[in-house]
Amino acid sequence: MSTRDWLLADSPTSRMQANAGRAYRVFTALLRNPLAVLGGLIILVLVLTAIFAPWIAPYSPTGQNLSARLLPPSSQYWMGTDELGRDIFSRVIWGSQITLTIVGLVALISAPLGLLVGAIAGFFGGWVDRILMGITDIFLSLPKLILALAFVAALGPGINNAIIAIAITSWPAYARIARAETLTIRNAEYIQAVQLAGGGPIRVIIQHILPLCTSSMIIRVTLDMAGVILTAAGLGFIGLGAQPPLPEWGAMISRGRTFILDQWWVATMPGFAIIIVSLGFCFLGDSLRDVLDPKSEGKN
Amino acid sequence: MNAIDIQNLDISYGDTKVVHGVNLAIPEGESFALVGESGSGKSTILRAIAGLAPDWTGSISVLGQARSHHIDRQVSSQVQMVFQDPYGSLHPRKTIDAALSEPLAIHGIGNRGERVEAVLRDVGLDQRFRFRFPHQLSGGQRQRVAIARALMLQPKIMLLDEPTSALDVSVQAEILNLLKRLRREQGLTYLLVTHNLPVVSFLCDRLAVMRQGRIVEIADAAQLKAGKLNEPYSQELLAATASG
Amino acid sequence: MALDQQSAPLDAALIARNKRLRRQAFTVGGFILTVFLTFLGLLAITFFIGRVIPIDPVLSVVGDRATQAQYDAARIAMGLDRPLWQQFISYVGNVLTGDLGRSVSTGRAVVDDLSRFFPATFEMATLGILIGIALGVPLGVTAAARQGSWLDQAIRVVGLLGYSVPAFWLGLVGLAVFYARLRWVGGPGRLDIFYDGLVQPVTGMILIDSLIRGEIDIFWNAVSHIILPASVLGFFSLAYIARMTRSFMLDQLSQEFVTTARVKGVPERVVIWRHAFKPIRVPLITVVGLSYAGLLEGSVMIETVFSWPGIGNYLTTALLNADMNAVLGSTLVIGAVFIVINKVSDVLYRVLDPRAR
Amino acid sequence: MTTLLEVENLRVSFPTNRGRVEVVKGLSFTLGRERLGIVGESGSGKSMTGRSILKLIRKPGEVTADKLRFDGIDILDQSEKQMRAIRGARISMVMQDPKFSLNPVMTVGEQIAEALVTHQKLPRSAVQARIQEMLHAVRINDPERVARLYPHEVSGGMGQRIMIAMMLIPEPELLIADEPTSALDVSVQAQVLDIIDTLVRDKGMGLILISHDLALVSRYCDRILVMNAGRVVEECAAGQLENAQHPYTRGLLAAMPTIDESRDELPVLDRTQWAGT
Repeated sequence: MSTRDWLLADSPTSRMQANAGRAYRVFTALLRNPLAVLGGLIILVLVLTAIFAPWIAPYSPTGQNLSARLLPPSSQYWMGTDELGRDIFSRVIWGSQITLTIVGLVALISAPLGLLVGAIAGFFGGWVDRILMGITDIFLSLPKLILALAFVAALGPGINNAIIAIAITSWPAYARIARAETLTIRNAEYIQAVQLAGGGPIRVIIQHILPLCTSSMIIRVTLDMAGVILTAAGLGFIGLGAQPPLPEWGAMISRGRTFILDQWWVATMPGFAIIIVSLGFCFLGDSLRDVLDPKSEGKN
Repeated sequence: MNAIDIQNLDISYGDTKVVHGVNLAIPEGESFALVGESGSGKSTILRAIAGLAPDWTGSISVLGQARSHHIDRQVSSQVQMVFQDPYGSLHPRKTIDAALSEPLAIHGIGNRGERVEAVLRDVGLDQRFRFRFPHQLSGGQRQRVAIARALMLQPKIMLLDEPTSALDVSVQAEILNLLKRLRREQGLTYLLVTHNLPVVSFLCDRLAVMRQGRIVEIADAAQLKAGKLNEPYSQELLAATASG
Repeated sequence: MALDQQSAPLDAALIARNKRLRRQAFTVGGFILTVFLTFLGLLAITFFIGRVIPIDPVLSVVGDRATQAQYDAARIAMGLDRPLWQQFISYVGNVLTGDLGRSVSTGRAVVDDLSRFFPATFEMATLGILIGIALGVPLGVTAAARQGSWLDQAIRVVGLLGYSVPAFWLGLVGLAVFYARLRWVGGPGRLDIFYDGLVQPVTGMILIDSLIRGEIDIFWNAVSHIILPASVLGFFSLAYIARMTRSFMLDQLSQEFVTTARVKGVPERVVIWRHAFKPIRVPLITVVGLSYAGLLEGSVMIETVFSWPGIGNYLTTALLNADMNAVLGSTLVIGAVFIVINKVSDVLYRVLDPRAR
Repeated sequence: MTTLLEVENLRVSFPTNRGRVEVVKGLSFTLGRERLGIVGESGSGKSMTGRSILKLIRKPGEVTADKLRFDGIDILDQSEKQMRAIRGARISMVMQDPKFSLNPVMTVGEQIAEALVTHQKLPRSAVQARIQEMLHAVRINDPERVARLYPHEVSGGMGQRIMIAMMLIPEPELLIADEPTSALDVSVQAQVLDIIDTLVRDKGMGLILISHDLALVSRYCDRILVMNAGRVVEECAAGQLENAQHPYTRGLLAAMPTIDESRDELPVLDRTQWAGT
């Protein structure tokens, strides 16, 4: 029996085989979806680029070469050079590390926080719900970017403060989703069945509600990562994010503003990097929704 | 000792009272039906007994013990419930095995593998189904799993909330036979909620007809079979069944 | 029995109406309370950002070369010696009386600055949202009506691009192409330099003011300047509105009542616009509201790129100069507009949807 | 008796991961101005049969037939525009649940009026008069008030009567009723079916009543088709149902408990028995 047959067995013989089979089916469903493959590849390339940046980048990201200022794209400098003679391609490659760090940390901070707040508010209801959701709603009815800007202004410019500011402003959206999801699940008959068997709230939340919330959270977080990249780049563009000489993409565009009319590549190239990576997250998030949606579960 | 004893039961959902002054006594081993149209409050009574509709006044006792307003662990090994919708009553991401072992895990009962196998045999499901997910099963098979889950803690009383109304006629017959056999073999008490009088006639000893939150009439199954229900509303229901 | 069946729904309708009235009374009160709490939350956050986070707000005012006496005097003058809750109350009082402090960089009261800069932002964002609605709704409806066609795919990609392209970058590229290379539009700023200051402000919005004064030349010059930034903003709201419209429409088109309409023999155009589109007009209002509020945010980036003399530009300048009064003032104003738009679309939702009425 | 509908070798299929699957597998019948019942369990293809007669199966679903003629018109040959002249005006359909099949943001009156004016150009007052008349016909006593209500403001039984009024107002020749009462309470079911029955008889229309309920269909129809897995397994006069030949039909009949049930166990369908047919 091949591994594939084992995974796709109609009548699995253990819990492990059943779960592995389900994971395999989700994976193959993603592989059948061209946008998902494209998005996944883009993110994979981003991760590999960030890890292997020192070996991939042909030049130093910060080393200046004033004799090679503002050169257009050529076989020597693939994306041209900036006003200090730095190779833009190398800077874009190194910049992937910054982008990946921001995206990763924001997701790690805000998603679990939002998930927990939302699940607790939704499950217990009553005053717990009212207080938690009151706070969440206040955050949600305020402009995210402006709040992030104000936070960074107070905390001082820099990449760490940018991450904190973005995380502070993004968890409420996740709390809302998790709560809405919890509310629909909470009164489901399979939850009542567990309660009738004597299962307490901790068991119900952790074993039954959270696993169902996570798939919609994964989808939402993936889709939101594009927004996080744009916000981070925006902070960099205004001068409040990563500080020079760090090769942050938004800050690079900001530097290129002055030259946009004659040396278009300085501002344009990092922009393409932002768009491609953001699109990668969008594609993956969009197709994850098609594949993981519980409503379409029975079909595959 | 009665399996279920209900006195002066009023149940509310929010501001609205949906059950008014219900009295019921169901002896151990009996199969009793609550009959009525949607909104008559029949399901609500089941939910109150189970602890899922906590907003009630009056008294409910189960096997001689007064019932609290909430779900509690003692009662869960005495009373279990089977829901109407076999699609909504199983967790979509858990295998049949996980759903069936969970009550055992909650109550710290060992030997789970064997017990799961045994209960699957009891409800007439092949062992092949044990590690499947709910969406890989038909409606009738899912309802068998739901019944098996209710049996895991070996309860004395089963609350059945329209257990066959979402199923096709041919599948309904299989589930009804199963319920009848389980009751005989395990000496269970049934409290069945349904709008389907023929199902009552097949499965139950007595019935209560409900309308707008009140019990209109309590009758024997023999009366039902003979078409001799007393109240006009009961006769209306009977007529609708016969004509439909 | 037939009679009984007739009257039952009537009673039910009456009961439902009474309940609805009671619920509405409750909702109006609850609504005012949530608006109030949200504004209070906004004030608390700006207060927190302004007074709690900075390591030493006094230092940022007096500078680090001040003497201890100067420092202490400033500290007492700023009220920082009082307990935090008293400071918060006086902060709220100040805001309510329109005192947002003085801007360090312009030297004027922040309120005056904001009232000068707001119309420019409002003008651009409004034009942007109009472009977004005018194109986004029809595109979304068309995509849903022809699900799976190449047009649908194209609209889907446009929608995703709206989530992936940085606004400031698109603005820069737009300037490089349409202004520098093609000369189709005017450059940065609201007017060419030689028109500047010729129109006496009435509303503060140049398009309207120039028309009021009958200055057609200036009007067209203003159009050529505003069209590019407004289109860039419009692109983002278009992307969002089209995407949401498409998914709402797909949801409606799969409903049974749409089949009913087809069974009646109603033309497809009517099926789509009367039956499927009508129920989503209400949720679309919320989407448009969200998108409009989002444009106010987006204008921060766009105004920087286009040197547009609006609140966004004011805010970024203040950010770089660590001019906290100006930063918090702008945050408050944008936040307040944001809340108002959000809540108004909430109210419209309730008023317009027969099911929620 | 004139022939209203001729169906020969009707097939409906949908694509799945495992290739195209046929849900209707070669169905044939003819219908005059009579009442035909189509009975089957879920997945038997009975609803798809009803919808393919109106050509409502949308891509990627596919309908083929050797013959699908309504009053001599080849349905499969009709353009979408030509179909619109038939739908509503000549063939109409009542669906299962009024909660979902009525437009939630249009008043009852608007929806009924739309059905009429789509096919007939009438002055406004005449339209209103026809609506009142039609609502009366479905036994709604205060039509002016009801016409102004939104669907969520009426009960299920009244919703279904409104649906019937809407579907019959252009006076079609054939009505398809797809599980018209399965979302309703028992006591209202008979009332709704009686209204359909009276109107269909009075106007001399054809009726196709689709249901999972054998007893109901045998009471309200002249002739019955029993479907299983996309095929007709039995065709008989409604009165002759007890004498049904096919094991599936016999099995279904036996599996139903009765009000005077005395059996200790219900006979269960042995599905292997006719799997080959």
